[in-house]
Amino acid sequence: MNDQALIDKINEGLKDKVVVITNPAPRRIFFKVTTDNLLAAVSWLKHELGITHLSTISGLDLGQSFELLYHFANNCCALTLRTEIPREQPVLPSICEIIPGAILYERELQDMFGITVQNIPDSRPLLLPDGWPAGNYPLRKDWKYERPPEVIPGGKS
Amino acid sequence: MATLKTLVYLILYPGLLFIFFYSTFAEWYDRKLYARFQNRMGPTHTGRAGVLQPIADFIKLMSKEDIVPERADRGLFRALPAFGLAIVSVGMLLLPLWNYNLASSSPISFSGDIVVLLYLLSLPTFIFFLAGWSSTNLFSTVGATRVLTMLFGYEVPLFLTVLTPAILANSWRLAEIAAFYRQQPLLALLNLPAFIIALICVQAKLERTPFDIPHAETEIVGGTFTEYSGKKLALFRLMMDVELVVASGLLATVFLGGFPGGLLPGLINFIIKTLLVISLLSLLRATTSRIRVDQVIALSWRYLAPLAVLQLVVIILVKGLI
Amino acid sequence: MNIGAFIPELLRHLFKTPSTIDYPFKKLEVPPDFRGSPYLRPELCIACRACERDCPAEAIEITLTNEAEKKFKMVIHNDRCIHCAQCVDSCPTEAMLMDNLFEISDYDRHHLKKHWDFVRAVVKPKAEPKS
Amino acid sequence: MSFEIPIGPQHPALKEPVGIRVTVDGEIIREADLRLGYNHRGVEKLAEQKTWTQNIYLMERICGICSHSHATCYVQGVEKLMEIEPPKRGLYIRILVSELERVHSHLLWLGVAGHEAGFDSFFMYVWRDREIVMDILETISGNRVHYGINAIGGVRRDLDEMQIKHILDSLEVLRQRSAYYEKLGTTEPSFVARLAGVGYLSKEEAISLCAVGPTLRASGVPMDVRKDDPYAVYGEVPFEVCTAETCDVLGRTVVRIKELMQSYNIIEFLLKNLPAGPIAVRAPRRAKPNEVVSRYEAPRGENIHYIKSNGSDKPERVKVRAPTLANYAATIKMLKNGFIADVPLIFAAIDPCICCAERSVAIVDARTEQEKIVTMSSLRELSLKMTKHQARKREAEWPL
Amino acid sequence: MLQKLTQWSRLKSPWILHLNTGACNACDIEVVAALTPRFDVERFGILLEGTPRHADVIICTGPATRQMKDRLIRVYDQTPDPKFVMAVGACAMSGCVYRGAYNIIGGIDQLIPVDVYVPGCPIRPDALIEGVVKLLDKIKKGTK
Ligand code: SF4
Ligand code: SF4
Ligand code: SF4
Ligand code: SF4
Ligand code: SF4
Ligand code: SF4
Ligand code: SF4
Ligand code: SF4
Repeated sequence: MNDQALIDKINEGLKDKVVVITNPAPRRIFFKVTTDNLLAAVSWLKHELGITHLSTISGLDLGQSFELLYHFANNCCALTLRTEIPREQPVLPSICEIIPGAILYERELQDMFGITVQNIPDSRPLLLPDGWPAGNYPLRKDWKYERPPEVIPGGKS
Repeated sequence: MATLKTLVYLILYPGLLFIFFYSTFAEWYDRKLYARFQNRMGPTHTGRAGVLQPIADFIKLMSKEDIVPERADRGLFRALPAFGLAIVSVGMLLLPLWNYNLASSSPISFSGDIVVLLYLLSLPTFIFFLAGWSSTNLFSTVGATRVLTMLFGYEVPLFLTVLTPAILANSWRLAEIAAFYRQQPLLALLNLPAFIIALICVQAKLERTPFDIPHAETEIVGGTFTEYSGKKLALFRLMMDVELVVASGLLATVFLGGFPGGLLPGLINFIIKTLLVISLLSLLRATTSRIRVDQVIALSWRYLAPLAVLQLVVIILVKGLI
Repeated sequence: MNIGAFIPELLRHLFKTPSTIDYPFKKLEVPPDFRGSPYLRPELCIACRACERDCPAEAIEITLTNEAEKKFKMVIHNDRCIHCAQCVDSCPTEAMLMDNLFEISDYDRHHLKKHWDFVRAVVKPKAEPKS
Repeated sequence: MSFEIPIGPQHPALKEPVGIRVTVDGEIIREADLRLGYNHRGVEKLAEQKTWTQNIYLMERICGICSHSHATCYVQGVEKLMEIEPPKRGLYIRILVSELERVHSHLLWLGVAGHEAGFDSFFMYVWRDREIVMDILETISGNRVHYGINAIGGVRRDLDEMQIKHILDSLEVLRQRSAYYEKLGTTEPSFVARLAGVGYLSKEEAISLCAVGPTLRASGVPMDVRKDDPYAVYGEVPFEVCTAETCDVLGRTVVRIKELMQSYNIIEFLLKNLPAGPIAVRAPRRAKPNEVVSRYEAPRGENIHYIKSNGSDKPERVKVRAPTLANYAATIKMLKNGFIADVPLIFAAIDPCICCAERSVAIVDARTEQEKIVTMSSLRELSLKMTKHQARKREAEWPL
Repeated sequence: MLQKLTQWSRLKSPWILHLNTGACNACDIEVVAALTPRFDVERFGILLEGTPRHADVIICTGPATRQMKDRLIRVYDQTPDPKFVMAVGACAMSGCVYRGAYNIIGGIDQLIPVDVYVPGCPIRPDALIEGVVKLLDKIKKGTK
């Protein structure tokens, strides 16, 4: 299956659910769906195209919104499904029902971006060291870390 | 004269001093050989070729801070190492080192001493169990249960195989068994299977690879000894070394014909024969990987115990023939 | 199944010299372009700060100590350096080079910081090619 | 009798801190729960504050075993972003180092597996021979582990004839030794008894839990990024994807040893066909706004970086997903119903390197539930729901 | 006399505990490599121990992540006196390339006293041995 065939299939199968679809490099396909259509798209990918391997989920802070990229892969192509959620209301449906292996990546999103993943099977706050202050999401662009001064034993350097 | 002799026996040879130095030497030998099997050098820079390494370890541990964990059973926790060391050292005294001459019997040599020695060698297992249990550390507890589980595996074949020579020699006294085989060396060959089984069982008793399950480093950290430090650990390590010497001495007595020839030749015999046994144990340690506790049980009940029984039957038949 | 498959190999090695190199009594040879620690040849440095900018571990610090005489001070923090040699690659004048020492442990972190005071080389001298 | 054993964070079986909490019934594991977070350093955030060049070294230090895999994955992505094409010779050397790294990593794993099983002699011998690869890597790159051979646009050091000859000679020794270890590791009874039947992971489970690398291939799924998505010069190098059907730790061992042999062939091919020419091209300091997904087959499986640039000299976002992380869900599955003694082996069988997996993830918070018995983690409950529970094929028996 | 003896034994039998406080793995692998035939630290009576109770020297690798902070201090407390700490690798000395990351403390000397610093990224196994030799020198001179 080459890239163009895959793109045609996606266009055909998901029809108007696809917002944009690009093919910037060989074996790389990016396409975007709205959040409402996310579950439908993922389950279509799994059941109709047989793409079961989710490599990871990347989160991106775009300022006004968060973008989520679901990186799928099969034996010919790396397929990236993206969706966007508003920053004021960062809520996302969980795809664990369809792809169980996604749980770690979804929990990572919760911690690093403060995104609420609905219906996640294990929603324990899971990240970062014990006693990490609530409401701090390190990968948000507006979160900055002030490092404490380094004290070298034996005086000033 | 008799008291002097007894004193020498208790303190010098094969008493405490000899036990201490020889067992540390045995540990060094074992470590060095093990390292050489692995194409390494092993301890090298402590004394000549590293012979003093175990002594250095011992002294260092003695001088270290001694921590008793808060939740541990203090009395038991403290008493066990010394108790264990005492038990195995008594075992050492039972070996027929001086009674090369059956007529002038050594201070301690009596009919049935082989059973007492076996019994004394079983006790350390319980000491380990108690040590693990009284630490109340999870790793120690798992180690302790493993100690007991393994005990049920190897103890029976060990007893059976060590007793076969006794049956053949028709004596329950170590010195007599050794003397019997010296007179009829060919009969010792008959016991070769028993010797091999006993080697494996001793390896298990000493908790060395492939039977180092109770203190498997990669599974349960230090196992039974996880919480022990300083002096107590030093005593435990010494106890393991003494146990190694006593067990190999026992095998050398019953299977290899004891240590004849008077004080000095007896000593030389003792050293050569125990080192031979220790070398075999080392080789076994280097060739195998640790097996699982259930595999130990399977191994000993499916193979070792039946073989030991078979050996016993053969010996009884042979005995009928002689 | 092959019981005791390992024994011949073990016994063979018993009579071989160990493959151990008896460091520190015998030294292990270090390849010629081993990446040790960076050092500065102050007469070549034009204080362009390319090394400071590219160092991934904040290990180089250049400060202007005397504006009039164009005097600079460079500190190489060997306690932070990751021995990546990026500074050597970045330097336009080959003022930065790597030695091949690795036995530089110390009791005090301050001793691991190396200082150079130098005057900025105005004309870019042609560095002799690396041998 | 059922109690809970914490393994880690400081534990001799783990060179890196991770907490495994297993609830056992006698010697049998009933529940398992993993927790990470001890090694989390926050590399992804830090990467946004460093320049493209500095990030090569940061990425390299995500992990010290497949350091080259992260650096290469990143550098490949950045080259796409900057729209530069490294010269052939540079790519050959880059892939040569990756394959050498695979050799070093698989040998390391083989030794560690021996050590975990208490087979110390095996460990010592394998690691002794691993030093040969370390020496090769050191002569090529100047450092034993963090090679720092990658630059954006190529590689930093060239190979000369002497080195090529040296590598080819050493390769012969390694081939022989590996063949010997294959024979030994798969026939020595006490060792095989520890490996066979342990850590069973069926093909369906492996796929649905998104396992990668040798863990997946040992379950009979021939997935390898080098074949599926040939990057750099893998398109022109002949090699095979190795799989095994036994789905257990023994299978993972076999896959790794087969891959070793493949790697030797690849290295030989690369050295014999090394093209002449420059090794690197100049790279700009900035990259136009764009995004790229870069994949790489690390020794432990698929490594994937997502990189986004914003026109400056620093990345907008670097997302790293290391192979070990993808295998954790599968590990929890494998641990269940095993013996305590098997924990280190099963865990080691995915060849875990916690550090890269943890640049941003922690699984469970340990503190609050320190004392009570952890119920089956929902993670595993879920995986059970999704996949039919399959009885273990066979109990390992001694001797087989 | 007795003091000399204990001093000697201490020099001849430094048992180490290896603690990864968030390192990248490379230093850890090199520490293990120091046990293997090429370097074989057992020559000096060095044994790698699994529990802090048995150890004399704590070898720390890694930039002390926040999560490891308490554990590091606990392990240090559990080790019986006299104990020594070696900071191995650029991470343990100063935080290395991770300097400025939000989840690390920096060098381990920010948390516990360190006796010897061994630079390298990663350290070569022989550099580690050299570090141990320096540490022994320090013990011999009685600075500790
Ligand atoms: S020498 Fe190069 S890096 Fe330095 S200031 Fe000049 S142009 Fe910039
Ligand atoms: S070698 Fe690397 S870390 Fe060290 S000073 Fe140079 S650029 Fe910085
Ligand atoms: S050492 Fe080189 S790169 Fe660094 S400031 Fe001097 S000239 Fe510039
Ligand atoms: S063998 Fe390796 S993994 Fe196992 S405890 Fe030793 S160093 Fe750690
Ligand atoms: S996968 Fe493991 S070996 Fe590879 S870089 Fe990550 S931690 Fe290191
Ligand atoms: S397991 Fe993964 S994350 Fe960890 S070091 Fe290996 S490649 Fe990196
Ligand atoms: S000093 Fe270098 S090698 Fe060490 S942790 Fe920091 S970046 Fe990694
Ligand atoms: S000093 Fe370097 S090699 Fe060592 S742990 Fe740190 S980053 Fe890794």
